[in-house]
Amino acid sequence: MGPRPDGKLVSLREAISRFVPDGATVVMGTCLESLIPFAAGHEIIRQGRRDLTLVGPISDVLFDQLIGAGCVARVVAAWVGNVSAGLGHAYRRATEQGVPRPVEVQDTSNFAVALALMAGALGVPYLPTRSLLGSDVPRQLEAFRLFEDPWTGEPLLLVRAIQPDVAILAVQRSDPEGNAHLWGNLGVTEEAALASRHVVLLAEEVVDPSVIRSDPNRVLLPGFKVSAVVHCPGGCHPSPVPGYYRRDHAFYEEYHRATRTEEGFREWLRTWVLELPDRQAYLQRLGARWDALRQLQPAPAAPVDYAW
Amino acid sequence: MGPRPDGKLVSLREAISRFVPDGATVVMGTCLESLIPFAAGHEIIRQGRRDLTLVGPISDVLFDQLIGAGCVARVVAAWVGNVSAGLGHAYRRATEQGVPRPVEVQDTSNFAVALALMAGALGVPYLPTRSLLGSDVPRQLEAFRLFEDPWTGEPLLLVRAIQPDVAILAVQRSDPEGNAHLWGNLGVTEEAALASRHVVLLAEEVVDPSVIRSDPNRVLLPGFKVSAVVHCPGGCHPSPVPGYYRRDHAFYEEYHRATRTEEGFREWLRTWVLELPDRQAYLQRLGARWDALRQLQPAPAAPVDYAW
Amino acid sequence: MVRDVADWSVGELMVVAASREIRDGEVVFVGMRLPLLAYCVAKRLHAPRSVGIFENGIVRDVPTPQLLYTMSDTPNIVGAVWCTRMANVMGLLQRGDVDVGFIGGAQVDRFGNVNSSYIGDPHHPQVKLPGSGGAADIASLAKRLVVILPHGRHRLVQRVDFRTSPGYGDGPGWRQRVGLPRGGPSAIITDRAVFRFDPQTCEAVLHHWHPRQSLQEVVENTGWPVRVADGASPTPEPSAEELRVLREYDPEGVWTGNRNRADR
Amino acid sequence: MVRDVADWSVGELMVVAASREIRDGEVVFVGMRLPLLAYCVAKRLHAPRSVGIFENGIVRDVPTPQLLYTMSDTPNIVGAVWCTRMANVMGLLQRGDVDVGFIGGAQVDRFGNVNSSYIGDPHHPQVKLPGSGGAADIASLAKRLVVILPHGRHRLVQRVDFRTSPGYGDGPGWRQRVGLPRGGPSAIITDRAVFRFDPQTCEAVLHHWHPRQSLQEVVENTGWPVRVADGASPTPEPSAEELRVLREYDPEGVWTGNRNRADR
Repeated sequence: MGPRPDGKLVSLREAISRFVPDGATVVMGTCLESLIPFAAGHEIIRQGRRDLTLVGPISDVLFDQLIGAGCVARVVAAWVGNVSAGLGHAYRRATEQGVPRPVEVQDTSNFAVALALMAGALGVPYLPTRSLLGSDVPRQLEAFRLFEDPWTGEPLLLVRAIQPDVAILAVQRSDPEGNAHLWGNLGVTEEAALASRHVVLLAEEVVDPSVIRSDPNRVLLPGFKVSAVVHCPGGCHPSPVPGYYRRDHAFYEEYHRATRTEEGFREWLRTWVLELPDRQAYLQRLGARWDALRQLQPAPAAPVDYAW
Repeated sequence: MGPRPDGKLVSLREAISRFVPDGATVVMGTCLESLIPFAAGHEIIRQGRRDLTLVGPISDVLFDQLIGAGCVARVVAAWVGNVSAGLGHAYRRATEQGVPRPVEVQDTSNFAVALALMAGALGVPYLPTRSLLGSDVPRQLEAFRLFEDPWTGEPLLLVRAIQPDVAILAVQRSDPEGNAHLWGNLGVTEEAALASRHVVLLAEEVVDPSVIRSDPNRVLLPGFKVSAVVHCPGGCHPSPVPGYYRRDHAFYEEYHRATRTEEGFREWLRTWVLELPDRQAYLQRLGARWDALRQLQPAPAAPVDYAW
Repeated sequence: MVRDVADWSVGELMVVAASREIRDGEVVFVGMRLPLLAYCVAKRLHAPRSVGIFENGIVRDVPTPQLLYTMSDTPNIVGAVWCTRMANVMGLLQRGDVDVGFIGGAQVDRFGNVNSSYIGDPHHPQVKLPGSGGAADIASLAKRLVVILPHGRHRLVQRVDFRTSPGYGDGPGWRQRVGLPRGGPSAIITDRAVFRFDPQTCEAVLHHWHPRQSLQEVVENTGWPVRVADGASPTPEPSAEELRVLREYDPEGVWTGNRNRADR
Repeated sequence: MVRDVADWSVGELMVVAASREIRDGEVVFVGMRLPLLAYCVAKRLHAPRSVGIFENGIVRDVPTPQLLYTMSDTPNIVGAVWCTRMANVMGLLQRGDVDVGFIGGAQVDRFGNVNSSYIGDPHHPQVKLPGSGGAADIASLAKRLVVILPHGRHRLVQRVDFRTSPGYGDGPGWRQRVGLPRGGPSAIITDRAVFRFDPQTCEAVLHHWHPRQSLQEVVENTGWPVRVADGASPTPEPSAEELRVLREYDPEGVWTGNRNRADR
């Protein structure tokens, strides 16, 4: 695998169409509550993708939406719900009543998700941990095994590697080849990026390669590992992007209230996903509220010089 | 463990005296050929420390010097020598002839050093790898074990964790509490810092905490894990520090020529270490050559804003 | 909205009780909501040198400039001393560098095991809860664990339906037997009481019951036969100073129950 | 110093031969000295979209602005696309993302096993060499391996004194048996010849001998009975273009043997 000769800078529609087939294992929401690629989730829903396996530590309401839309067969996540507003109604309907379809849940923890992806990034079949010993979480033998430290005989839990088909990751800025800068809490983003067969980046800005190369320590992963770059400003709303916009707390509350019933969920989906052709239309529907979220207090990083 | 009430900003002499006792396991040279804390190695030699175990991927000539000065009982390193000029004469004299004292060598590889320190940082007894299978390198059972992947039965090598007593690490800038910025190739620096019981930082500059906090993604590790901060400009010569000074290639060549014989090594040590009270005197001895190495071409990083 | 000191809410009392679990200089694995507020109160008052760690990869030692709704809100990054990968902060936890962690949950039993996964049979659950998040990791690896949850007979149960976050398992010696390297619960803080754990039997023992109710009410609302500690007493009320600091940070009581929120 | 095209040094020939092992678009684990020069030549001429990875944590896809003495020299960072931890680039290698890696060594045997650790008995070594560095990792994990070393009967030996970097072990099936996930040597480039490996027998087979000497001299200076490939031929000389690019980068011949250096 090397750099692709054709351009990687594509529309979100094309990126999802090419790199998220039915049945794919997709990792998203890797920074936890920030930089969640909601725009990509919505496009997956619009394209009617089915039987996905979703992987992530927590996803705030992104996984809830995909589950409610019937795109998901399986979830490997430490927590699914609505972080600031409470539980995820669609998730509960699916797991408790099989509506709109049953979803299999693989219990795990945040650290175990991180270790599984780290193992995938490192190219080893598992990583050991002392976490979750004695917990009922690691029940599934295809994902966890008990083992002894060969030097001391002490118990350890082995967490099996995950190498997702695709990681969909949001970044502040990328060049057209996928060399990208990400800042803020990183969560499991680096591990997810390196573990996955394909990486799709949603960039708030697409910048000249010289901007990225001026600060190679801030690069998420090298462009040769990236399959598609999507210029998608506002693509993470209602989650925040440091330096670009704040979290829309009320939006989560509204989603929580609106989706209590299945009809309510359907209506929400029509309004915010199905009726809208793309992210631009979504931001237009948000209107002045979107502008308000972008009124920020500056906090510039101290200068750094790679003088040589 | 929490922040220490007393000040961490101390002289190099005090830092070495307090945190590098005889017999300690010390990790240094973690960026590979850059940011090597030579000043700390020289202070260790001046204080006559004995029976150290040195850990590092490669160290350019730092480990050679410590071995030649008789400070070292054991080396856990993937490569010891003089990167641009050739082999390390003191290392060969010690390993082949026991001069000035025998040194035990634990064979390893760069990746295995990284994994051992990563295991130490993660607090697990080992990490698995597919590297070195079939190699004679992992001979020592206290550091390596062959094992099978419990899911597939495939062979794996387990690399045992290392948690050094102290990591001596150079950084571009630190605040007085040890919150520090490091940029350039990172090597195994993060893993070494997190794995070690104590961390001693050699900082080119000591800056106000606000400088470090303005860019928390560039921080090496949080200050509560740091035991001592030493303001030590030029502390890495002849190795380079991005943004501060270039590598002094000729100095390695000169060291190589000067240390062919044991007498030559003794003479070199007198001139550059034993006769000098501290790093400032060393830089004065370098003279105009030191000024020349600091004539750099600027390469500023693109601005980043953590606006919120 | 300026409120009277005597007018503290039960949520505020819980936050203050939790804050008192943090000692100066400690490294604290901070959860969201009440634990976050507890960390802010402790930091401002009796634990100025404590350090807060968030599982998304943030380490900070000054309070945030604004109330947080999630740990990844942008104000949590400003002034942080480290923004990094989750694996690094979980590594600190696993190494044993974290003194105390806070978690919530739907059920806890008398050995401090916590369930945040399933109500009923895990294979055919009556309720599917959101899951562990990082709670199981914190419960496994922190030196001390504080559990915070609403009180009730279906919450404080004889035996949890699913052991998401390990407490003392089935009693003395269990953590060592399963291989947990350290730790275990040190307190349960509810909206009725504070329990601590007997080091011999590993059982939760009632130490404080909150004002405005009786010890008897606590006992009746607990799903196991309550052992009451010698010298058990009403929970000390929040001081004016504690309430002032807490209300500076959360003036509208978003997380302390003054703002009404259903189905948590 | 402008040198004539016909005036190429053996070092230059080795660099050019090594550069031809890199195909366009490939991910290359670059060693120092000759392999670094080879990567620069390939990048400028026939492999413009190749990517270079350095074990100190640098990934770059444009040549450095200056000759490097070590991979951590400051000019290697400028223009890089990634500066990261060694574990990340070794992870790429272990995952199978690296197409070709270059290593040196003191000894190689006919199955491509390389020794850079000990000469003589490893327990009482006659010579203690610097060690693996990253060579054993690259040999274990890259899809293809190119070994570069000086030619001699004590260098190209029947059996290495110590197998630092695994080649094909004792022959067919060995890598799979010991659990190596892929790879193996594809070429040995010396200052006298180029060997490739027979996919059936895993043995090094002579494909090219360098100009200015005879096939016979190569055979006599090799420590194993040399198998010569059908159609073996003199190594193609460096082109004017190749030499121009190489000399732009290393005008003084620091790494190509024009500058005299002892005891490497």
